[in-house]
Amino acid sequence: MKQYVLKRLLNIIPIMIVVSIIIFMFIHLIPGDPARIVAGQKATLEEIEIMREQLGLNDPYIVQYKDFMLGIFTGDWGNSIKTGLPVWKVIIPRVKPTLILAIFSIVWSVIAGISIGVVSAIKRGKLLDYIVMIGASSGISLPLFWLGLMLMQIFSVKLGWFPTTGVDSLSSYILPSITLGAGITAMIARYTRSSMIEILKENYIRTSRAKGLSEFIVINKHALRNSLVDVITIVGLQFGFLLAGSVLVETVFAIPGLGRLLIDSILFRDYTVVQTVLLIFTFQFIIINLIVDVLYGVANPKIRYQ
Amino acid sequence: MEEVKMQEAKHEDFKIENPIKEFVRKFLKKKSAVVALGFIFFLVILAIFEPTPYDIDETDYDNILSEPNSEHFFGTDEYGRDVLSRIVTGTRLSLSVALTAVTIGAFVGSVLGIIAGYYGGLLGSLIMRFCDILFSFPGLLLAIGIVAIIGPGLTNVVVAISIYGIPTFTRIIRSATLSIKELLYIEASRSIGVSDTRLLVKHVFPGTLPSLIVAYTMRMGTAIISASSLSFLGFGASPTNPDWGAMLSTGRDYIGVAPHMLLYPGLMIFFTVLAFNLLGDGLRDTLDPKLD
Amino acid sequence: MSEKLLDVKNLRTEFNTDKGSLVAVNDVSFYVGKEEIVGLVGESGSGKSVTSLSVLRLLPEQGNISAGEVFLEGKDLLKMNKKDIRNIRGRDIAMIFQDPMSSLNPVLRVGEQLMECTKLHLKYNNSEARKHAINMIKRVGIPVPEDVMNRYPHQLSGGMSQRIMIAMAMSCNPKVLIADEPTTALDVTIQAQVMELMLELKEKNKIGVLLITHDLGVVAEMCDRVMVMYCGRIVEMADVVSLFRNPLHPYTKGLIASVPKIGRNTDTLPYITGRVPDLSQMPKGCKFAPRCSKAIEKCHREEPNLIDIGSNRQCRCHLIHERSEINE
Amino acid sequence: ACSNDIEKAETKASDETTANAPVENEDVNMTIAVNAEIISLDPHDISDTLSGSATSTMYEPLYDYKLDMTLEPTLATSYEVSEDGLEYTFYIREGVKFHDGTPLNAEAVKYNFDRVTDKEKNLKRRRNLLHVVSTEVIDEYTLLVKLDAPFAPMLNRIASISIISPAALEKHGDKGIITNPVGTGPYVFEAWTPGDKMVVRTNENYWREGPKIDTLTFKPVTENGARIAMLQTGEADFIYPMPAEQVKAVEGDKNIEIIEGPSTIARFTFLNMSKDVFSDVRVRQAINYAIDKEAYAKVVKAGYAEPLTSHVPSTINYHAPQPEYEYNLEKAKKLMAEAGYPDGFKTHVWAPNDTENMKGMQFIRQQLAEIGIDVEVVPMEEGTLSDSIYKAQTPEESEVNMWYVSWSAFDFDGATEKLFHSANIPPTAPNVSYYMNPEADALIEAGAVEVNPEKRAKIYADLQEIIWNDAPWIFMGSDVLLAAERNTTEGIFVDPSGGIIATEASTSK
Amino acid sequence: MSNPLVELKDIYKTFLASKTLFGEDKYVHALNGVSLEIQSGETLSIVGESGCGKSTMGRILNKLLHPDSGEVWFENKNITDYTSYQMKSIRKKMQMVFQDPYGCLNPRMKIKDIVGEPLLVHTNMSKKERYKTVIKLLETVGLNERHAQGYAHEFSGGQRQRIGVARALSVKPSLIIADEPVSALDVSIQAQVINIFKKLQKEFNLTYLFISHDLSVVEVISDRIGVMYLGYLVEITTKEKLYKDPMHPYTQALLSAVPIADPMHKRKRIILKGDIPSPIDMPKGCPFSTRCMYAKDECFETIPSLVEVEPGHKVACHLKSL
Ligand SMILES: Nc1ncnc2c1ncn2[C@@H]1O[C@H](COP(=O)(O)OP(=O)(O)OP(=O)(O)O)[C@@H](O)[C@H]1O
Ligand SMILES: Nc1ncnc2c1ncn2[C@@H]1O[C@H](COP(=O)(O)OP(=O)(O)OP(=O)(O)O)[C@@H](O)[C@H]1O
Ligand SMILES: [Mg+2]
Ligand SMILES: [Mg+2]
Repeated sequence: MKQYVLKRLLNIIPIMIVVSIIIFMFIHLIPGDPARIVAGQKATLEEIEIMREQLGLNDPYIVQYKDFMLGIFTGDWGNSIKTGLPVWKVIIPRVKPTLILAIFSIVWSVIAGISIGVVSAIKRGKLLDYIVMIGASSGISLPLFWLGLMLMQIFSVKLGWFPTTGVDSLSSYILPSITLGAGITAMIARYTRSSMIEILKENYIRTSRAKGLSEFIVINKHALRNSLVDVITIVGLQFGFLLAGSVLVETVFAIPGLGRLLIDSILFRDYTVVQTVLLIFTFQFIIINLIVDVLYGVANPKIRYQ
Repeated sequence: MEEVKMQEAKHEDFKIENPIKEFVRKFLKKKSAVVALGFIFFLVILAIFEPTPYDIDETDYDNILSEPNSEHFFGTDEYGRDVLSRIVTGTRLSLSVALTAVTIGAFVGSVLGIIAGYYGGLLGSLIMRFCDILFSFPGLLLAIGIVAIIGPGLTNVVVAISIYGIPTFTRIIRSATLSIKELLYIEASRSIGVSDTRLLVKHVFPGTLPSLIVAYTMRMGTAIISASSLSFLGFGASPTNPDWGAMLSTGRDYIGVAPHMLLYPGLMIFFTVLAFNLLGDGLRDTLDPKLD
Repeated sequence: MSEKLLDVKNLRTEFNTDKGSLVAVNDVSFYVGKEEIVGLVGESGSGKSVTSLSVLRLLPEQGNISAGEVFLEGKDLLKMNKKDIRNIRGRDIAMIFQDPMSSLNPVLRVGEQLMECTKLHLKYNNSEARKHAINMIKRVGIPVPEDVMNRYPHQLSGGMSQRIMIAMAMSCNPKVLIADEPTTALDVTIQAQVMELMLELKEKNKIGVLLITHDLGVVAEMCDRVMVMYCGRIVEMADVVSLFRNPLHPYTKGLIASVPKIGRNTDTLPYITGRVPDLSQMPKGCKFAPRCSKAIEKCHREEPNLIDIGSNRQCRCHLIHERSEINE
Repeated sequence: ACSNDIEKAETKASDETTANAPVENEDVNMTIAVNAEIISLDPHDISDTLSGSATSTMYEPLYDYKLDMTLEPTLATSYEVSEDGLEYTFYIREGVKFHDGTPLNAEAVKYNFDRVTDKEKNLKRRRNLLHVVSTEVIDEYTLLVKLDAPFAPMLNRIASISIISPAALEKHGDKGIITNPVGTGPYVFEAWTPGDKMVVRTNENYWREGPKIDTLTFKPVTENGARIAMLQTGEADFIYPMPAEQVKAVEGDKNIEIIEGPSTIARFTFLNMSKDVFSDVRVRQAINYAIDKEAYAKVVKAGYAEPLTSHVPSTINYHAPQPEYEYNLEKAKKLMAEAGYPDGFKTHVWAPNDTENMKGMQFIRQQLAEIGIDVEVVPMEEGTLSDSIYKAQTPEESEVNMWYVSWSAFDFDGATEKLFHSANIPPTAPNVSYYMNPEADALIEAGAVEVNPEKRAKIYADLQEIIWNDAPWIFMGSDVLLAAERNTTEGIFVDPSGGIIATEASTSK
Repeated sequence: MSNPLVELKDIYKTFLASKTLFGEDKYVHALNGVSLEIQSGETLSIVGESGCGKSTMGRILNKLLHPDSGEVWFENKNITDYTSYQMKSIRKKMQMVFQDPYGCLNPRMKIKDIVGEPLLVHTNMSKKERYKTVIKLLETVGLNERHAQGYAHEFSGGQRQRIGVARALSVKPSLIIADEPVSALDVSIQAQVINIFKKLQKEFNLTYLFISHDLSVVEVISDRIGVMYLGYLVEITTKEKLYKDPMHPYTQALLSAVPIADPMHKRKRIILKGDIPSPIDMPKGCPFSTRCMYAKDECFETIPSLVEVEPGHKVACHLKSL
């Protein structure tokens, strides 16, 4: 297991290098001159030219890439083109809101998703199952931003239960995380359900029943644990969705998070910020997947003992 | 006593359904999927015939943002255009964007997936790494990036969505291929001397079809949502097109004034995506592929 | 074989499927006595497993027992409430299943799974349960039980898993053991070990065993009494020697005849044509009639009853009285 | 870690205040929700209006705009211009102190002017002081600014240069000042999380009467619906901009007041005159006749726009109204026919891809369809758009046909020169009409150096007439600025350029 | 003996069991130096318990797998390194029948296409000719034209296995490798299939490599029988000799473990201790030494080689070859 983790960690390096090249190319493929955008419509040509020089945009791509990579490793991520602030200063305050949002969303969706999935697997074919699963399908059929706007209209404006926007208190995160988590809950619920249904057909479930165990123990100890092994992987996959969804949710609820930062920075051609945020995203995604794989291994003795 | 030689029995053959009939019978049992299919069928009819009460570009500046009424069932928009007509016309647009995007994604993804699954090796790992990397960018961001590079507009939305659909299909088809490859009938065919091409086309690919069909249906929903999200962020179809996402995007500016502009396109997207998802569920239950 | 431990009467089990209700087990009656191994043989799909699952009401949800009684020492299991039947499971009647590998929970340690039973039924605490489990593992002939306790199922071989299953089944000292094809998935040399173990346990613990198998060899070597099942019905019941020496039902005959026997050296093997009919397309009369070379018109029309023909033998055949014809 | 800045700053502030003032949570705070992010708090290195509004709570220039766009002395008390218009003498207000306690004097102002004009630093406000060759301290409170050429709007440009505490600049450096602003303004910096809110606290030692609240918060909320929701729930006291489309939705709300006012923002569409079809003045005029400006105001701006009567909005000094291009399809069709396009032609319009701009483009498309012009609507992401426009090195290379856009400036020159002078065609500046009229060029140049207001008015009147008749644009309209506030809110204003002025903010909540 | 149709010479085959970053990779030793030959027209059966390498041997013979070392000879040609193109002509003469009658037929193809596939690949018959041939083949295995239009799932296990046989026969092979063709079938059906195998051998002069784990089935069909244990061929001889006079202790135990369907036939069974060792961690000496009741020191040390102890009877046991 340790070796496996080590191996995977080593694997990250080449992936990140390829990713960084892709990100770099990607950024520079996007048309738009950051100097011109930062300087604004009223800027003079001279001003723009000096700025290009200062930002190193006139250097050959290879040099720019080298600087970018060197910067990453030496901890000098450069200054944001847009604000002039060091990139880390721009990024770090954005991490917390996104993190809280992500954690809130994933936690409640995992709990709700698994519970819903289990209940409807047990009640398979009954009315409850039917309603719950259509609900779950609805969850992944709603455009996130639409759901967010609707929730805000109802719960903040009409009922005044939660703040409309912002990150001032934890209660501000409730609506955004419901919005963001709805789809994930639905995915997890559907997955848990089908995994539970499969598992409930397994021979060892029959064995545990034949032992005289109560249905509660059969489900919660024998079946659920096995299905968690499967569900872990699907939870891992949801992180990609989470990141993308956070862009929309942060826009709707005015949350100063990484997703919003990324979009704004892309629009502003704030290259230094874009490439760093994208690298962070990918890195995070890879690490989460690694964690998920490790958890999968831990949960699944077959893999743990190989 | 030893010789209990028995005659060839008359009842040797049973009436057994052919696979299509069996599939249909099983499918018809899934009521929500049948309803969903009906709804999709209805959408297709809308898309083909576009039975719009008004010309979608017909503006009426004296009658803007009017609430749903007997003349305009879904009200009018900021130019006084009939929302219902635009939604109906948008059906063709939204469906064809999704259909094209998913088809391209599915095609490329399947080819890559089959190659990666069947041949494996260096090529296979390269393909899968490529997918990992594509996967490690949040899907929507990838689409935004692509649209930012190649510019907004429907064609580019299609390209963006199909590109980010590729890794999904590659993975699904690869894992289907991997499990089919292990099946005995593949080995049986190989032992006969069937060529790789024939094996892939005749034996492996049809085996991945159930997975493909289900993934395809599900992705239709995702594609519609993605297209509308792109429009919402301003990266989507040109606003002159009656695209649902674009309508939503405009509609949100009128959220307190003309909620019908946000509500109906939103519901339309919701029901359409829901229909594809329910259909996908139904198909999966009937075709029973193991999706990861 | 006086005492009837487990007494099944007119059991009928149906499945609700999308093709309608299918009767998988019909009018099955039998008993298992103390210190007795009763064999249940039949081809695949004949309803052996469903019968055994019906006894403990462990059928999947589509299945339901529509008629019959199952007595364990005078109490009808089918009339019990859920809690009571759970008390019977594992304590009075234990089961082992065909595929030992998949019958153990892959994510729980073997020890945990073994201890569960005694903790539940005998209210053992952790250390008692542990000691008991180790004891049981020793008894089924696995060396270093402590080590095995800590393993996960996938770390066991097939033979070991089946022995663990047996240990698990025996750990609450049940009165009846239902073994559904306990050796089918095992290699012959391992099968021999497991068969030996079961015989030994039966003798020592004086339990009644219902042994389900399709292997006539296993039946011949292990059982005291045998029932032959076809299409959810018992078609013949006899003690093992009479059955093999003098099978009465044409199906039994065919079955026994078609087993290749070492040393017989024949050129062609006799066999039964056709196949077991699908549950949804059952023939009208005798279920075996379509495959039976002796079938007369009546056989196609009317289903025969299970007829008691004395000396503890029963047979379900219209032609049973025309002995001449059968016995030729 | 850093997102705790606000909390840290708050606790720090309360530590300080507990000694002499009420406890922190009795602070009266007002929140202004805005539609974009504050980009920087270095007043010399910003070009967007919002950052300007934010910095103007803490910084002040020598002269500042009043709400009617006239200038009033702020950190200066008066000024003198030499005859030749090359030397400006400013008399600096005495007794003003920066937030860090250092005094304001001519030296400090010179320090600031030198910073802005430093080519190496390339700060964005340098473009406003391009004519300044040197600044000299005459005495403690007198400053001499020398120009290389006479420049009429000089005072307007001086008004764009806020004065930063030189001590703070020395201490924090050019980058550090972004997050540690120290000025003379009515508010003292308290906290700012880039991308999120900025909090300022009332300056107790302000040199004139200041705000009657304790803290003021600027909060970026890009989503229109969310911004309004905040106002409705009272989370915000003031929002700007108030989306025009939604005015109706909050009109019934007693707690909310809508504030409207004229703007310096002109909305128009460049017609690329280097393209065949638009080179003919009849086509350009026809297009102007074919656009129903009233309908534009109603449909695109939800009723909140005024027609343009010149290429500059009426809020700009020297504005001279021109005869209207009334909505007249007949005339338009006739002109089109005369120009040789009786059946119209195909063209396209570019604009950024936000809903507002897309609406404008669609409107143009709908209107021009009436005279047979088939306009393809091409929304582009802003960066891409500017790339597409400025990558053309010559008029021939230009790809743009029409560009639907807005422009805002403080003074006439700012609202004209970049858009109409022939030297300012792309890639130099956004004269995207490729308008090259020597007559107009001469007038633009003359107006810039004419210090005499009357003469200048004449020059500019002529210029406006020429441009109006040449119709290098579709003159769409001028925005009406919309803000909204809780009815408890007092003293927050939006100036015609869209800047938020909160110097006198107070609340009764 | 005359020249054999097929010959395996000292075949070794390992599979990668698990890969580790540091340290050694683990391998499954599926075949360890197996040599045998099959004469034209005879039936050689291979028996042994699960995982002992029987299927691997069959697949190597058919070149579905490439051996790590050793040679495969077919009709006096060394085909070990034949390319898949060269193999095409060989495959025509060497067909396989598989264990799982449910898995070996493509569920999406009609029976006529399944049976006709080898014809399509190896001949250039027209569609019509092919169809005719398919029908004839189906009739040979006791099916008929009606069955040709069906799909695999419509047939019983026995019928499917007959379809598999028909497919194998379609190109008139000289060798059929049958990998446990009857072990998934019910007894009554097993018999049908075995009969067909026997009938066809006579009719078409076929050579069989018949893989099975069931000694009682093997007896009906074989001429010679090889016994495998843990990737080794431990004993090979004629059917009569094997049943009458098994020499290897493992063969003896195996024979005695086969349950006999006769309650009166009581005998003493040899109950082996323990399980088959893992083919990943092979015993050092004789593969059977861990379970053998006669094992001597030598058995734990060196691996016995397969020697001919009497004509036509080879055994790999230290005790017998002494
Ligand atoms: N869940 C179910 N739904 C519908 N039919 C079922 C179900 N389970 C079993 N059956 C049917 O009941 C019949 C008897 O099945 P059972 O499992 O008892 O056979 P068996 O004799 O144990 O066969 P095998 O030797 O293959 O284990 C079969 O025809 C089967 O198709
Ligand atoms: N593709 C493979 N990869 C890894 N190991 C394999 C592979 N194929 C076979 N093995 C291993 O090689 C050994 C021999 O396998 P093989 O299938 O030849 O056995 P067998 O005698 O046919 O067994 P069975 O009776 O179960 O069919 C087994 O331990 C098996 O796990
Ligand atoms: Mg069974
Ligand atoms: Mg095998």
